[in-house]
Amino acid sequence: MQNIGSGSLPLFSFVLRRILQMIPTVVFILVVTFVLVRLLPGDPASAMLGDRAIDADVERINASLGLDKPIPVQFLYFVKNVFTGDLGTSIALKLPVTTIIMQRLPVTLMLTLMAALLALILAVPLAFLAALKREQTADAVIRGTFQVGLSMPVFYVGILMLTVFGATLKWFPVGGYGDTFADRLYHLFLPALTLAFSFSAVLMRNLRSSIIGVINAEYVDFARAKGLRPRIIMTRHVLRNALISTVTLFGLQIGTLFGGAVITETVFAVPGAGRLMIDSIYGRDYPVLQGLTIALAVLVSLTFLATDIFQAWLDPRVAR
Amino acid sequence: MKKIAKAALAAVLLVGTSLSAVAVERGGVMTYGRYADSLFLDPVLNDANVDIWILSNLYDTLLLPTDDGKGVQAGLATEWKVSDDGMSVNLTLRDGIQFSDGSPITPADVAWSLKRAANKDNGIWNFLVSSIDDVTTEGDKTVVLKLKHPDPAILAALTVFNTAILPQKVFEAAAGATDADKAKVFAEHPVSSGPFVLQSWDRGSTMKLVRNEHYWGKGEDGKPLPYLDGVTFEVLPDDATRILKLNSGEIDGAEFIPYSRVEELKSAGNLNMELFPSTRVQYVTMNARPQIKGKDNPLSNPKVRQAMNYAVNKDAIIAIVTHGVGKPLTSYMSSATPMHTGDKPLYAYDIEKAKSLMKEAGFEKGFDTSILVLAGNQDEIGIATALQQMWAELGIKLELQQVDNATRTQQYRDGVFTMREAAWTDDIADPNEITSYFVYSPTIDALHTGWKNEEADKLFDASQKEIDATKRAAQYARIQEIYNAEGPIVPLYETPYPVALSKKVHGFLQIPLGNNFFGRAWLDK
Amino acid sequence: MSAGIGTGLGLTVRGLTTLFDTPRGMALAVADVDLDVGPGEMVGLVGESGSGKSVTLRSIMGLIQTPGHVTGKVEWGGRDLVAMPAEELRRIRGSEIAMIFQEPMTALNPVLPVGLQLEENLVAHTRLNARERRARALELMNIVGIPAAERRLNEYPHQFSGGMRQRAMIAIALACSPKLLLADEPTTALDVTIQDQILKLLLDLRDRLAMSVVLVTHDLGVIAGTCDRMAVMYAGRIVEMGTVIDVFRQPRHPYTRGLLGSVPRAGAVRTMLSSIEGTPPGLTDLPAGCAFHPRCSFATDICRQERPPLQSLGADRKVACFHHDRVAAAEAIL
Amino acid sequence: MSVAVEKIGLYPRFRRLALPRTLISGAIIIGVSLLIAFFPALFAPYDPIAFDYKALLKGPTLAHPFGTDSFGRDVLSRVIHAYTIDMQIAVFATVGPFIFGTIVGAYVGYAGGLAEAIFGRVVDAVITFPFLVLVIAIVSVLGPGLGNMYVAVGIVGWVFYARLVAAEVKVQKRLDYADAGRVMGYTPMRIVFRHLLPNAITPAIVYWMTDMALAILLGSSLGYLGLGAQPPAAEWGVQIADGKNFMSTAWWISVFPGIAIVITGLGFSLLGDGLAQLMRVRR
Repeated sequence: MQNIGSGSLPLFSFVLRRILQMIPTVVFILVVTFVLVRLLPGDPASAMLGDRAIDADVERINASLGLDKPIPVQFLYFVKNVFTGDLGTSIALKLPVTTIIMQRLPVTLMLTLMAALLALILAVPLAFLAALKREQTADAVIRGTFQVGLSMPVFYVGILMLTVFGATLKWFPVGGYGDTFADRLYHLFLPALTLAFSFSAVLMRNLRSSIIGVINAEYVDFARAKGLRPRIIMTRHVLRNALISTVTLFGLQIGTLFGGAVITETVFAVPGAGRLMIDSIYGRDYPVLQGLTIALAVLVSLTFLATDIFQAWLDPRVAR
Repeated sequence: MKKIAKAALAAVLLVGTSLSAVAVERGGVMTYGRYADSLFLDPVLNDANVDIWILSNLYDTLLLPTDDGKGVQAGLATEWKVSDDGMSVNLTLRDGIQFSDGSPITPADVAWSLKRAANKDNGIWNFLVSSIDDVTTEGDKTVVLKLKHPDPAILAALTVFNTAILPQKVFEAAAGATDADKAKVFAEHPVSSGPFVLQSWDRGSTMKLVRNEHYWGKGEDGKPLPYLDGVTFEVLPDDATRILKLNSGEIDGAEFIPYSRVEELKSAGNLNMELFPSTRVQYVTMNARPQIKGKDNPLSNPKVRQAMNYAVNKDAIIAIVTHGVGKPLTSYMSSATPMHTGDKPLYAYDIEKAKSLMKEAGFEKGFDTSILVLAGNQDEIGIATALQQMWAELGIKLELQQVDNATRTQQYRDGVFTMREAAWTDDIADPNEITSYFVYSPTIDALHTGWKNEEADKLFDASQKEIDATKRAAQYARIQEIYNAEGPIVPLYETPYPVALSKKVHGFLQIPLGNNFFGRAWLDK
Repeated sequence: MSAGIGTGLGLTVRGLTTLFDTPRGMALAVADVDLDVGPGEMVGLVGESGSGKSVTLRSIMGLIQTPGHVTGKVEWGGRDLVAMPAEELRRIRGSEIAMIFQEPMTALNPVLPVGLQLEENLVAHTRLNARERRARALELMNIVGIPAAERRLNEYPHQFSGGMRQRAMIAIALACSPKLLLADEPTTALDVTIQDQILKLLLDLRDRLAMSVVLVTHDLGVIAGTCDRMAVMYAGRIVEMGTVIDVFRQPRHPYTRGLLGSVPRAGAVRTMLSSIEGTPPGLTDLPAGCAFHPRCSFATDICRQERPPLQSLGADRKVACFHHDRVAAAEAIL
Repeated sequence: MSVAVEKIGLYPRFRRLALPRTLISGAIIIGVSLLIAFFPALFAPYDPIAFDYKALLKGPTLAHPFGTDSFGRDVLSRVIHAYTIDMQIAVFATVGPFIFGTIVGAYVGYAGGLAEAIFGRVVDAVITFPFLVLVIAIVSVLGPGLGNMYVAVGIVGWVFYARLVAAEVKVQKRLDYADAGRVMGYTPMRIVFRHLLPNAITPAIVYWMTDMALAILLGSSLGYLGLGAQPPAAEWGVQIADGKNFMSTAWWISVFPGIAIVITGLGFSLLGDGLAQLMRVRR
């Protein structure tokens, strides 16, 4: 596999190969989730009916959902449906799983994307500043504030943001999602910022450490000896090399962003897939869990693919 | 005489008022912050409070609960009479009542709706109307219920959400083979008989209801109810966020205010901190079986249970967990439940008596035990932490096990739990529901604890058929006497529904059963 | 050859001093260096590692950053580079003065194609459009002798061999036909055959572009084969200067003499290669007097107390040693 | 230090003495934290569990410098006793993944080929698996408590280290000193672990320090969901979660544990930076 940086044809086959590789991963995850969730104590009917459930009702409802059959049979039944595009109906919400996911997943996607973007906007310039002004006050101040960002739990930062910027200053609405795209950007800004806090702290630390490593490299001296503009030296030579290890970290951390999204969506009342996930777990809503897991597995794999392509573009030495 | 005086007083008020709230203002949309979204708005097939508590705004029942939640008043039916032998009920429908699509509400709709509610295969609420044998119609205004046996709670049952009246023709026309499938299709564009009708519903975020132009109810100004143009529910799961949104004026009301914030909001200038009386009781359930999973269970000894009850300082827990909003329980059922008896708190705190009881039971040095707590629930954690401290004085080492709801329900239904925290709200203005779950062993072995009392079981059977109110009251008094003395629970406290409303909101009501009524609510401009 | 001095055509360095503020106190990396390079002249700067020769180049080029600090005067084209504002200095670097480094592996940006690293130099200093830049790049590749230029321009440094990488670096440095090239040990990392080709290339370019070159190396053989004049540095100072012929024939500083003694001579009678004991001093704890005296066989008391000034011995010939005539008189190495 | 200083050969002489300032300050903070973690009783004025329902939500006073929480317990004593659990979380939730991840990463980075492909799939699976389902599943099946939390965190945590080390080893193995090792007939194991790893481990160490701070943060998020440390044990994350509802009326319940997290997190990151600086200079 010669390096994909230059040619376009290899890029296409590389992407195709990675997508084919995704299939076993998604299937593996689906099987594990399918079984794991059914091993969880409690079943959908008792989770829904709660303490009032009478055994007769529980048996009747579980039977109507086909849950009385052995797990392998249920799985075959499920696979048969998946091929016909039917992911089943949500036990609690009584809506087709595809409709719910179509409603809720884009919300979380938008939230995590905004958070990732904000994290980059926060982390890159400040990492640069901290690296250039190493061991001086600016460096200490930047690292100190990010250290606070790294230690504040998401729900606390969220409530603080809402109290200050929402209720008191009224710059932003207090939670909610909004209808038009612009309205949603406006509503999702605070939750995205909250989510971006600890994410940007991790990025900044890593980027600062690699910039310091790169800034003393001889090719940077050579670039300066060539009389290039400082801005070009910093971006094309320093940043591009420093980003290599940070991109790996970025790809890995995206997965954890979703974990943070669950709590952020609860605090900011955002109707996202994070909350749907936790409600489905507590409600033992198997069909929704299965559908959501597939969707998430595909999405996170795609983000991995994107970060890998970006990394290969960034660093041609590491031929794939 | 009393009536005339009241009229005079009203007149004076009217004349003398400048800003008083008597003059009702119409129009506007009220936004209400809820802690969770509804799941399935079908009266018969729903299964959670998040649905039950707003269904009354969409669907009307033949009879309506009185504001104090104990009695009944006219709804879609204007007259109702239970036959002397108690075997049948005659109801006369109100004139000119229509569904939200303008079609008339006919006796056929009522009969079909009630039979659907009583059908054993539909949902989990049919036990409330299990006494109904058949429903027939006479003429264009009368409906007759034939009962299998006299049912003292039948009138109360006719106010419960599951007996709400649906349009038979529209429902039957919905696509789908089974009743459940038709219900799903119907629920997407429901035709309602209540003050509002569903306009739009974004799951997990916003639900919009609008006025039902054809609603029969009349307001104080003689014009049709509801006063509001519509009600918008916003789902705000986090308590702090819900209150913040209320404070910033983005919503007009918020439910389930945490007890810790009640005091603070009482003093807030722009809000009314309402504490609506409720049938909600908080208690701990103890497994009374001699052995659990093969190990001996000290809790099976009534003396141990009584000792643990005496060792619990209810006032301390009320102060810590409810910040003084709660009241100690005087019986296993809430004081707002009809036929509640008992005036002094159960098991007043007496640590010495507790220790002597433990010695008598042979557990002087105490024992290790555990309690199931709902993961992340602040109130339950608070209670368990307090119990841990209090029972430590009896040498009992209590381990907290935070698990999610489904896990706890599983162990609970299998009867393999040791102890668990729980709360209960009535669904019917009658003590039979709570008693069948708490006391009557055939239903669920008395809260799955394996506790049984012959006399209590017999009394309950009799009460289910006893038409004479005073005799029935006496039966319940005895049942409460038995259960409160040796029942397998640690009664803790009962609390009202803490709802914070903006000063602009008037006429909103949450009855003790939990149902939220927006029909008579209105907003200052 | 030194006609260009003072006429504003070549490079004139006066009193160049570079200090480093380290946790262990002030380190004097370069002390009071004077150097003149006429147009088209190639001057060698030789010394052991740590003698400050590389810092001298970087100081001339203005590459020293905190905690380093440069003083003195570097005259080029009638202007003093040390006092010049950064933006103005930036415009001179790469266009009028170029620099190449020792380690080609690290001197080229590993993630950018070589062509881009070349053309960005042209972008910074010329108004050539893309097509013209490409043509210039191909021309440069041919000049420095890199075959299949069209393909190689799109390739990355790790796809080049050591020698080819060095040629690429030279092509990049000379993109804008600079008048002065500062070469910091350009051949040290290469094997001898490639080394010879690169030196011939430098000489050829020096003639074709009438370019002055300052060649920094620790290899006297390289100096002998290429330079017109040379200077020897020790512990941050110039201790001897002169034409290559004069210095090789008659080294007048014990250190230079020692250096020449440690170079094998083809054809001469087989003699023991002498080496200089000890190691160069740390720059924060320099010995008193002449810095070389601990390792000097000619050292006397005066050497231990006083530092010998760099005195002129006639046209283009200087030395910083109290006993330079005794050193000159010692039996010639040749 | 700029390249010029290294060039002039000054540097080797002084490296042994001048440990980076960040390393020293980081080590001090973590050292003190460990001391408190092992002997909390020495520092805590009150019993962290005993509550007094007459002194609920009292502000900071001389008797209770950090005030009392919603159970009337002394916040200062709880913050001090929380050191024991939170340092445990920081170390145990990360040391396993760090070691296992580094070993796997080093092997995969060096071996490449099939090992790398399989590893790639495993990483994808572990990362894309909804972490919450995993945690709740483990906690529901094995029961709540810190031990099971480490298991859940460990199952996912090692992947970060493995990928970082693998990427770095892949770069290192191309350098000449790796060939030198092969030329001298060293076994691959020796090359990887004696030579490549010391250079490849820097990003992993820097991340490990951050990971420790993140572990405490994760402990608090799981505490918020009731899946972390169980009452009545004191843990900063759970304390902050408890204080969430009293943010306006009793700010001290959440603020002081928050400060403790910040300081401990700072200690870890300073330690990480110092180590990275030390490693980088020696390379």
